Amino acid sequence: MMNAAVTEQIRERFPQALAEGKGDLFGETAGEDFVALAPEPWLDVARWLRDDPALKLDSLQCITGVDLGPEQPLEVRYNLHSMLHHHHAEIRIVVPREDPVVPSVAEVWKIADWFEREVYDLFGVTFTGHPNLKRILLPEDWEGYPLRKDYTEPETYHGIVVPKVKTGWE
Amino acid sequence: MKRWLVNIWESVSTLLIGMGITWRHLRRIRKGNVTLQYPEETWPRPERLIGFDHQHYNVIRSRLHVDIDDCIGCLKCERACPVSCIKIETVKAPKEVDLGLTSHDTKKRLLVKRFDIDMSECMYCNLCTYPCPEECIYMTGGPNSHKHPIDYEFSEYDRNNLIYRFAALSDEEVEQRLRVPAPPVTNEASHD
Amino acid sequence: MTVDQIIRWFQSLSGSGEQAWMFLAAVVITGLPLFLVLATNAIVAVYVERKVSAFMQDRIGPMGQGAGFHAGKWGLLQTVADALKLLLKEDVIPSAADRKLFVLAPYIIFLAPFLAIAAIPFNQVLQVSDLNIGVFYVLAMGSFGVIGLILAGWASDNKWSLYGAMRSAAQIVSYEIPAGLSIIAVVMLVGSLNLQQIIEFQTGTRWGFLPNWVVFHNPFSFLAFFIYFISSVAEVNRTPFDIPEAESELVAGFHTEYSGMRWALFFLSEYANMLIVTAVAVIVFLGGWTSPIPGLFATAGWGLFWFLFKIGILILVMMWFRWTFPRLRVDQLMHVCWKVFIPLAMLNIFGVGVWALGVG
Amino acid sequence: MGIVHGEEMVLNIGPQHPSTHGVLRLHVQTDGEVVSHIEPVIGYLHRCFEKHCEHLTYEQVIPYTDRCDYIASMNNNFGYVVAMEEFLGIQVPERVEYIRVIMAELNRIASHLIALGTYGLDVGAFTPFLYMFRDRERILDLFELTCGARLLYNYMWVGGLSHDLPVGFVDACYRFLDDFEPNLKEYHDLLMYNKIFIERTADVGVLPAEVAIQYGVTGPNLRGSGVQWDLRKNEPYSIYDRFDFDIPVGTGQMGSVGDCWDRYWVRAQEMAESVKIIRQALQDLPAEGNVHEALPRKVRAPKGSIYKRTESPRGDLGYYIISDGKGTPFRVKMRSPAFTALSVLSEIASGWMISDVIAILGSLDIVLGEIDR
Repeated sequence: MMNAAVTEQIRERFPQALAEGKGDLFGETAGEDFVALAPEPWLDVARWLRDDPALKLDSLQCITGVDLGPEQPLEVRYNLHSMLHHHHAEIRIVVPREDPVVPSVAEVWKIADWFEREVYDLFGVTFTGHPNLKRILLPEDWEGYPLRKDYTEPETYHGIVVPKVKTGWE
Repeated sequence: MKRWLVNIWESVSTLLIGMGITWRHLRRIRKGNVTLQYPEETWPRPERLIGFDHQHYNVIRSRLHVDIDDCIGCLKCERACPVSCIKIETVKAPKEVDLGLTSHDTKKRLLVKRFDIDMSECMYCNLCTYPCPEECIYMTGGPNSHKHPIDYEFSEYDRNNLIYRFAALSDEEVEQRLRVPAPPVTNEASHD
Repeated sequence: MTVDQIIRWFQSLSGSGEQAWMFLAAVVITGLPLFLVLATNAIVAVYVERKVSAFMQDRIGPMGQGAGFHAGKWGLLQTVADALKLLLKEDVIPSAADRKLFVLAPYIIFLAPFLAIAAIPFNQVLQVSDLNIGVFYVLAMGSFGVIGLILAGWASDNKWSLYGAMRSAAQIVSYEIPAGLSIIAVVMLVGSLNLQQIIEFQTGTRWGFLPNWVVFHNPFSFLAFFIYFISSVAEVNRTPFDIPEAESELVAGFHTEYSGMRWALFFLSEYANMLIVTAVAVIVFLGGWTSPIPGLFATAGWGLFWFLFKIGILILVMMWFRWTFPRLRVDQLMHVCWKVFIPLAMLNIFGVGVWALGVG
Repeated sequence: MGIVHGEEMVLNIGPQHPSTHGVLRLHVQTDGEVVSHIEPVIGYLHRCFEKHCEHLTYEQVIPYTDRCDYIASMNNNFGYVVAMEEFLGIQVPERVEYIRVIMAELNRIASHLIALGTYGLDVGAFTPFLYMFRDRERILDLFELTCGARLLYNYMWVGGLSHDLPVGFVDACYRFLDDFEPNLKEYHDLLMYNKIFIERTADVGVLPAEVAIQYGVTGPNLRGSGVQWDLRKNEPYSIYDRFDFDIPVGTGQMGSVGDCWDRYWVRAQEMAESVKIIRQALQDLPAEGNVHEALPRKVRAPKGSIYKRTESPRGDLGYYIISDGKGTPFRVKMRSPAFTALSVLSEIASGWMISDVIAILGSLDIVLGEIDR
């Protein structure tokens, strides 16, 4: 119910921010409760979400990257929480697979720095305005984005052949 | 100056309290000792009594063992394994061949040609033992110790030795086991 | 039984004047037992430390049981086995290290306690060299090892080693001051730097029942003992002052890159240093070889026993410290030294002087 | 402090270092002993938990959650199964709930014992570490008695438990609690109120509440900063609303609010609170009940997604599970509390000495298995 109220308020304040008909994964949104946003105004909305005295969503709990399928767009989901009012909200932003760009909210919530690096690392979503956007979990010279659904494991890594079948097993 | 003296006093007193604690432990070593001298003494195993239906469930996480004579080749354990360390190959037996019964009196219809478990990859989650309809895959020891005693110490020098081959039948053996028995000889009847 | 006496004995045997071979022979005859003392000390102390730490931590420490080649009854052979292992280990010198200094450093560190022990009186007669500036000599030689630490840290070409070396330099040099100052108080009382004379000053009884040791002499001398003992713990880099090798911060500090026999020398010298500083504490404050029950057990043999016994107790206390306390930070360490111990030690000198004049 | 600024030296603490609590690298710029900039480099323990989950059934994910935070596996199981049960709408039997709470709180004690013991190790005290491990062993014995494993349990299943409690568990648990409570005071005297320890930790690495919230820090680290936030109280899951317990909050007794000592103190007090919860749960534990009653034949989640948080010993442990209706999860994201706790390190540890960096890192109580997943 929180998300619906947030959606209404965003519709008033940021008319362009809401994404239309996006954010639902498999066509079924029953039981799911979220705010679907367009990527571009996200930074302004984020600042407002944090600072608005009625919302005060001052804690970013989690950023989840999702790959909706081999030919589908990517999605970034933000779980927000208010330490003051003890309510939470979920923001979803769908970005095209070819050019996944989302504004960084690292200046709004400091933890977004690392969460965004993780999403960049595993999904290849670029966060514009991020202070230090590089891989975090994988080596910096890794190729590809492993959590995408169409990712294939490399044959070799630094000249070492990745064994696909173990010895004595076949 | 007062703060300085209080600090010194606090340091000395709290340090002495700490030294008192270690001294007490030093004195009570005979009672408080927790060391287990491993190869000679081993950890006492938990009691075999477990509350819920312990005939069927297994609370020991040690080495996997398969009573291959009881296996009916249902592949449930292979599917349950999260790390795919179980590999089973089966051959369907012709109708005429009798492969015998398991200890649960189930008729075996598949010949298990290969049953490998790679214990170097096993994560000891125990998930393979629950679905087994014949209770033939289990961790050694615990409630199963009458079937197979506990075995923790199975380290090997070669990693390949940790692949336990519970069934490894060659093609000839398979053929031999699955040979359809000749129909009963009826020579005498024709003679008449 | 000093070196001089042996040389004189040689002279009387051969009937000639002092010659180079006599000097060398005398040094070897006295030096070998000293080396053995230090080596045995390390082996015994390591074993005791293991057992003490184990008992304090509800463990039983090294044990040998059952069939096979084990570490003997109660693990008595454990340190021997360790020494053998260290001797047989590969000697690794990092390729980036300054080879000469790297090799030299452990020997310098070991040399320091070895030189210092030459002036230590084990009992009334057993002493290699009875110097008239004994206290001064022992203190000077004891702190000479810090050069080795800095060399080891520098030559390893490792950042951790460098940190360890710089910390130990700062620490050991600083703690020399309160240690020296608290000994000066005693020297004032006795009026001599000679170790045997300091001990002889402490024979007899005090108030009829206490041994006439400096530590019981007056409240200020007790405080002096306290300051000296804590400072000496810091000088030998033991917890809570083990910041030069702080294993949770600096991996192993100045000896990070050392292995095998060279590392064993560091180990040996750590325990040798403990022996030296506790020996000084025993001589200066606890009456050296004098018996704790005045008048009884006062022969030379008992003197050796009492001396080693007191040293053993103090070393045990050091071990007790180590297995109880956390470690100080480097600036807190300096704080304790410069803002607590040095003012206290200064006050002490004054107090001892006043006491000596007033109470007598 | 007037510090002479010289040339800066880059120091790599880790990946192999005695006190990085796993395989962590701290890229540290130092000016003498003082650290001017610090950047944690993680990923050395990355085992593709989230990628694995996409190829496993919902039941098979549970042993993998064990391996994320291997010090508090029960709590990780708990978080996952609570999320899945809410997703599937499963109501589990009373007895299962109580057993889960007992196990989770026992594991919280075990985890805090490790956190406090290794913290002692970080500041140089060796003995408390072994005392605390001695008590932890007894908790692990209880776990072994229950589910056969000492570290990675796979005990809580979606809709139930893998085993019921063994005969005699309740008595053994009471015996442990009775022995454990007096020990707590001993540990505190030995380490927490030791002057050297106070000097090392009080006023060191102060984490103000606003910074902690900005960085998403949760759990004992946040409570050490004076914020009363505990999911067991604020958003009760399972049956935590039935128990009477307090949430200890850092008050800056020895220094300022949110210093290392406060974080240590909060963990120490939480152990006592957990003991309280376990006692109540043992008291009310229903005698009857089949722990396999509510197990679904096959876990198959409806289309949709869920984000559920539970209170692990390290903070808010969240699972974001997305399902496309098939037998395997479409995506499982683990929101690890240690990940956020580590990210705050560069903020609060800059300007302190190398020894303090180790102490601050230890006070955050990170587990690299959970950070790298």
